[in-house]
Amino acid sequence: MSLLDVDGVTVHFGGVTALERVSFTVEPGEIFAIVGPNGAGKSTLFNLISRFHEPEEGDVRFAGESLLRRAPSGIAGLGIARTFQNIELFEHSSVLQNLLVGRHTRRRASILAQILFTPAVRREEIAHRVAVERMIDFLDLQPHRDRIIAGLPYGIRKVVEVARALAIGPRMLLLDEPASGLSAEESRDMQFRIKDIRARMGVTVLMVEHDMGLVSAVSDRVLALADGRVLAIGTPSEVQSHPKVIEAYLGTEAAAP
Amino acid sequence: MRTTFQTSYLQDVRLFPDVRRAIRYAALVALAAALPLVLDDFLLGEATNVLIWAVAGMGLMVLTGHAGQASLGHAAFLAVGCYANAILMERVDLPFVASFLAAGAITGLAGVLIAIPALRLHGIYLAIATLALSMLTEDIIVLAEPWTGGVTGLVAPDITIAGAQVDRYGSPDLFYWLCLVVALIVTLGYRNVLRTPLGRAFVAIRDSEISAQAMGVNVAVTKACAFGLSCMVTGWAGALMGHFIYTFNHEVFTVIISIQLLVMIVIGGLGSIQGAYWGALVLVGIPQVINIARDGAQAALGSSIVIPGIETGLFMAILILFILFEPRGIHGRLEKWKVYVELFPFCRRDMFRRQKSYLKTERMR
Amino acid sequence: MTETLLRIRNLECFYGPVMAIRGVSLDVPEGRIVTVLGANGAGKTTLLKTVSGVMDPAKGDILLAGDSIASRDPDRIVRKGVVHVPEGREIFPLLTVDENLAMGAYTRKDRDVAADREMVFGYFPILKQRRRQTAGTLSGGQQQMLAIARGLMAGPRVMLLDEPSLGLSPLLVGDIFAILRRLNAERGVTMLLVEQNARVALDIADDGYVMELGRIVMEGSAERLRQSADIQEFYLGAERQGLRGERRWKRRKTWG
Amino acid sequence: MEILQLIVSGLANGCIYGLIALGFALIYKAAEQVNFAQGDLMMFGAFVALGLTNDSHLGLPFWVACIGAVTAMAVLGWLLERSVLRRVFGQSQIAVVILTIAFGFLLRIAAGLIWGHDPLTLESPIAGVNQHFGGLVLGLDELTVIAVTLVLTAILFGFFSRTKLGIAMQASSQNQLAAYYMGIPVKRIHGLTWALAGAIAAVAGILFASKGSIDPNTGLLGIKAFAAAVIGGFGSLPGALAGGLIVGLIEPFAARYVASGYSQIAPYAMLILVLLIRPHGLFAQIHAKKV
Repeated sequence: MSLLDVDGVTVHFGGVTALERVSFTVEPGEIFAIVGPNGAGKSTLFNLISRFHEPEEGDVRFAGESLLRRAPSGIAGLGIARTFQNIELFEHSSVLQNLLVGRHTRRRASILAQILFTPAVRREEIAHRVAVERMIDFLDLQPHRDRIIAGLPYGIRKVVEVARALAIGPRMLLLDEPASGLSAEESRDMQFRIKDIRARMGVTVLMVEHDMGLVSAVSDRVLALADGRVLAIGTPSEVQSHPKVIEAYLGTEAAAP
Repeated sequence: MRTTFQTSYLQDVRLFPDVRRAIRYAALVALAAALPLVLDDFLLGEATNVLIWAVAGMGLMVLTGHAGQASLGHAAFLAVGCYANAILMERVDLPFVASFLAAGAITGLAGVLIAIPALRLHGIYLAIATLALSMLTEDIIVLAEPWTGGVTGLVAPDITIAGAQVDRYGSPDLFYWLCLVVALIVTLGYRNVLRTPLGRAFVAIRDSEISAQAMGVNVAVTKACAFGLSCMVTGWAGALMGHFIYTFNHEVFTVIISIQLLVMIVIGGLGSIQGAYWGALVLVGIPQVINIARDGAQAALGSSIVIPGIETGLFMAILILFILFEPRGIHGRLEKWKVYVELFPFCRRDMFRRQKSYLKTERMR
Repeated sequence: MTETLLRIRNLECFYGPVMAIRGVSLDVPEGRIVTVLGANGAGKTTLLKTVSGVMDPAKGDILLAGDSIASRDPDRIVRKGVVHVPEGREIFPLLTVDENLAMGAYTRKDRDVAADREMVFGYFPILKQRRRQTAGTLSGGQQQMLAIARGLMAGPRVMLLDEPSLGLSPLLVGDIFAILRRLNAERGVTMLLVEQNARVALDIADDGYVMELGRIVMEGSAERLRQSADIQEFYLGAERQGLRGERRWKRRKTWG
Repeated sequence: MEILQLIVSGLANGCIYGLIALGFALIYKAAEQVNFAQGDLMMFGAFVALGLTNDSHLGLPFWVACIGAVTAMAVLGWLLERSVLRRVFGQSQIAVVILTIAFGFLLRIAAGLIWGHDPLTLESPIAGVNQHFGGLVLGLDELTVIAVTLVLTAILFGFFSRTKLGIAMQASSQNQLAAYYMGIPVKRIHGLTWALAGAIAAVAGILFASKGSIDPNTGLLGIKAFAAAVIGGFGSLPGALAGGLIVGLIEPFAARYVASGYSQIAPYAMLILVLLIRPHGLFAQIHAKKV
């Protein structure tokens, strides 16, 4: 069974078509990339899965269960974590605190128990720290552990956002332009990290990305969108050489080897 | 500079990060408990007043300072707590401890009920809606005369705890200790909330609702929790306040009180428990300072000067100075001094200088 | 030899306690495109913000055609002909495209504004179609074009461009850089370009600087930078798959 | 006929609220700041005019006093921005809210010290002159209020949508940084905005004092006008006027048809109701943010 099944979804924003009967599936353990020109509906697709948008038609199923019946805050609990294109971290908290929010869905104690800070809460808190510290180690964030987000450089924030998403303990990770604004060096580090996330944590990755170098280096399959419609779907090289993709997205210059 | 080495996961989870701080706070509590032995009845009354305002301040602080929901209507919840406690004691004949807890619960419930419609409001709009709520309170108290005594008001019933008569005038030290115990319990609970998922969820919805949602934080439930806890604590403060001022009517819980409460926590330092205490100290201290100054002036000039509203005026002037020169309040200023002393002599002036900052519209949501 | 239009000398700048720029000097000759490369947090954006006056330098000087413009208010600097096109699509979201463009020409008193608007529409035809639309409803790429177009409306001598390719599709990046090249060639606009995408930046630039941790570590012609082994590995790496490959360790930077 | 009479007096009152609300909306639209002292500025403006023209004070001609009050309040607004608000430039809106609340208190105390706490009446040529239309009695003061409010709203609306300066004001409220990049002198524009708000407050104050007596607590009317501005949708000038009229009309009708105690409650109940149905007011200018 597919992990994620997007089935004929259509979204309009005030007369503008954002998505028009888009269907695809993501298999467990896959790294799946979505490419396409600006305004093609890539972010809308992510927001649909996060339940920030409502589709007019179609269905989105995760492990067989329809997401449309869930509230936005119920998505993380299913095991879907995400990052944001323009980085949405909790600016005035430390890296550690940000990651701990990622453990929110794993809390068990009642409000009263939290106010009283019972021994059970204490044990749970320590378990959260252990999990979060593991994430900090995994993504090499130790030097920034106690620093406030507002003072961190852009490249580090990108990694913190990934770490926070992983702290949820997701089955699927949605990365919205993980390499945008990163230098070639940092983008290469990100490439290794994405591969590690799949290899060592067994997390399925769905990402939107413009950097074709990164896309072809890590992804198993690529979906090309334009004007809310599916242009092509296949392996990175298949999609990159697809004439419609070249015309609408890559341009002739970039397609030349 | 002192460095604390991280040696166990427990270190972050503990109530106090290190032994020094634990000792310091224990000494502070011991000092506070010993105050009735030192102070005369008048000053002890003022100390009690500080504690009551600090409890109210903590109530608003959790909502405004941590969950980021500005409220200009918390006098309404002081009123609910005050009247609920008095009515429960008088009409239902509950003992104080029961009616006190129930008053908090009722006010908390009222807060949750207010939170449900308020969920759709953000920032400035929420502040305005709560301001309207505060404006309504006075009129509602008058209209609900059968319960509230309307314009005449109510008299706070006597408190008996374990056979002892606790009275603001008859036994001021017992009443002080009662307020101290309430303040300590609230402080401890507040601190616990901050180091658990609930407190982190508050901060999360303050900083970014959208990513809080993506992390699985239910914004509606969290806001309702923040309102509920905040109002519960404020209700307790209101109940104590009722006993402190003894008689009260609709004129006690005006919109001015709401504003004063917000101003108080801003002066103290938003986003810190200590800030609530500092703010309360300033709020209660100002009239005393003015009295002393007035007595001094009278002795020097031989005639008395009376300026109506001078307390509020001075309070507001202090507020303006704080916002302009130390937006992080008294608590923030002290923290900076602490860093300065710890780093001495390596502290640069630039360290706390703010670079120019710029705002973007909040009309895009 | 062309005249140096913008001259930066020993600039130092703080973000609170953090020293973001640690003594930077660079020259932008008239009519040329100069690019500043560098990793995130190297201080490139801070550099541009300090030049355009929205941040104050702690030390150092910025000279425009010989006159100091350091620490001036941003509006005075714009009047002198320096326009900053910021990163991240900083447009006026509730104004229409037309009104946004009118704001670009805010400092101008002359009558050529209408002609310039037609010129801008010539470069960006899509904006003409959307001229009555609220800018906040444009797509990301269109907002980026609007930001550049709005900068052009000021009729600048120097344009400071901060990451014009950020978040754009490869096709659009190509389009925008082609337009920048035309602007430079046809209208002689001097440009100081900060870019993450080193390949396109070095393609259109005449000269380049590399910034690391708030310092200039390398400078030279675009051609010379392209030849450098460090640049190839750390800034062009993603474009040349073979160079680092699956190798996870990094070579030490020498900036030779 | 009685209903018609209620409507006219409600409209006139509503126009006063509308004028104060216009001040709120203006500052919000041009600086995205919220001025809680607008009501107190109005009160102070009325007192300045009164101090200039009343026989017991300076006794200047009424029109001179009007011009003087408007100028003085514009300067006061500008000074407030220049000396206080500019220091919190770029900080959160709540800082400005709290600062203006505090400033309002200080104005109230100052007015009490200068002019005392007893209600005073402005000696105005438009006060107490009645026109009869059939059975309908219209005060010249009421008619003037309505006319001035309509004209001012129209002028401001035109200013914001047509002139370069008006658009620049909007631009600087939407994105201060980008406005700076475009060479718009954001701080000077803020100063101008506050001066304008002070002038409008003075106009509202003079008109209000022509209709009845004033005392230092008159400024609390600002809170009601505030409700009006929010009902109309913050930042919308026609919305401010509409909100003012709604509040002005609802009061006499609530007093007449429900009970006199409810006329105080009605505007706030209305405000809460509107916020529940349309969280950003009737003419809101809010867009969805893209993630």
